[in-house]
Amino acid sequence: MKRSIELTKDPIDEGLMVSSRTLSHQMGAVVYFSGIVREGEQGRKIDAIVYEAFEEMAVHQFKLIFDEVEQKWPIESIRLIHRIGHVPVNESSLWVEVTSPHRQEAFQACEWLIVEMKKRVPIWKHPQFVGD
Amino acid sequence: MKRSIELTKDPIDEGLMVSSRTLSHQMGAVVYFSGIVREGEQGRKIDAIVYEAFEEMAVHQFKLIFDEVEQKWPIESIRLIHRIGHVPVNESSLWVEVTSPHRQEAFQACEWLIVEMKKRVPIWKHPQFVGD
Amino acid sequence: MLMHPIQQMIEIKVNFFSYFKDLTGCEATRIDLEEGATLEQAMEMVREKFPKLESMKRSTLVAVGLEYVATDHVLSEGEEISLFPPVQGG
Amino acid sequence: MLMHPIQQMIEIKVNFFSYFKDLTGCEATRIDLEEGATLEQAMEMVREKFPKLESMKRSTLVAVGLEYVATDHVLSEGEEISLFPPVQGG
Repeated sequence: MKRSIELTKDPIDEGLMVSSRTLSHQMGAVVYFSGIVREGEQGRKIDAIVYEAFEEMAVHQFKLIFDEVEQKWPIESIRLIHRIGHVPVNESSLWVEVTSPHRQEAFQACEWLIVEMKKRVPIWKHPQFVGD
Repeated sequence: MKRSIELTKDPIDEGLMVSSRTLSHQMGAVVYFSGIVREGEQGRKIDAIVYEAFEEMAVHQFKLIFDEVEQKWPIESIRLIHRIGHVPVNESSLWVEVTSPHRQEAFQACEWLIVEMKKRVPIWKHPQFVGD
Repeated sequence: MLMHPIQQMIEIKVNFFSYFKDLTGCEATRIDLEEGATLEQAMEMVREKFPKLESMKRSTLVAVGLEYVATDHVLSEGEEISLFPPVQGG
Repeated sequence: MLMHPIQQMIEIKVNFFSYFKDLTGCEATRIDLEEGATLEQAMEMVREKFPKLESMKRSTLVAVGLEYVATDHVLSEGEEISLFPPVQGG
């Protein structure tokens, strides 16, 4: 399985990522997930979220999750970008691409890896409340 | 719910579609599905699929499906492009974008609408077998 | 020479899609029905006209206009029927 | 003056993340443990040093190096412990 994991302080250029996609001729499905910073957190309005990561461990834990994805589903490639630092409302904090022969496994793998990320990958949110 | 449905003979420029996305500040999730023409159909190698549509009915049936999506989940927008005519192997025949406040509903709505499309939307595949 | 002067006839266009066009050899045909005829009666007439459709009976989808309707739907002048095999979008 | 010349001591670095840094007032600390000490024993020592972590006991995640390990893990010189609250990526 091809894999790419990136933690970055820069905005995620999703259009560019999609345009640079490569797929073998056996692949029939690509699922993308974009996680966007919403203006509300804990019932209060925010400007942004500052994401903190234990970077080396985060990358390692993503790799372990990808190893498990590879055991579970016939996925050809995963590309994942998680933004760290200051991410304004309405911008993407997470972008994931999963490619596979058929659609069900791409959806399942994409959802599963996000759920696992939220259990294990050491990244934390610091909401920047409006007026604070 | 904002909605856009397009049947087109042209290649789908997914990067451009993604770059032109607009979201309200309450949205936290975007799910995309790209359906790609695979080189094998019915155990034989193909060059392309020619997609035939009963276009007016296809658009109408997509609208009915979107109406149901709107009843079931708090989706802000759906954009869908289905290519018709000759689609070479490794190119997208279908592109769907679903935006919503949270990820679960975006995944559920995106998968559900594809399943419903495959039951009701009058589009047919004509595989172009290699050597035929 | 009207044999049944009270019985109005309606003409219905029938469209075929995908390999139903190959089975029938045509994209569309027209059938004449007595007013009040149902979709089921129209389909029987179409199958008589194109016997190769008979074997596809169980996997035929039928629309009137842009909608899937029940086979007891009563047809009206100007409505179009479409017959096609299972759909395969995506 | 070695009181227990046979008992080797090891120094372990402990890292804190997210609001655990606020609770402890530091990013990292170091603790001295007897050789053969477990992760559980190290965590007890950390909680004694930073009593505010006690209330977070049930929602504390612990890693040694880059891995989540069982609390009976025996620590070795050079290993680093990281303590942090539930993760929230995405």
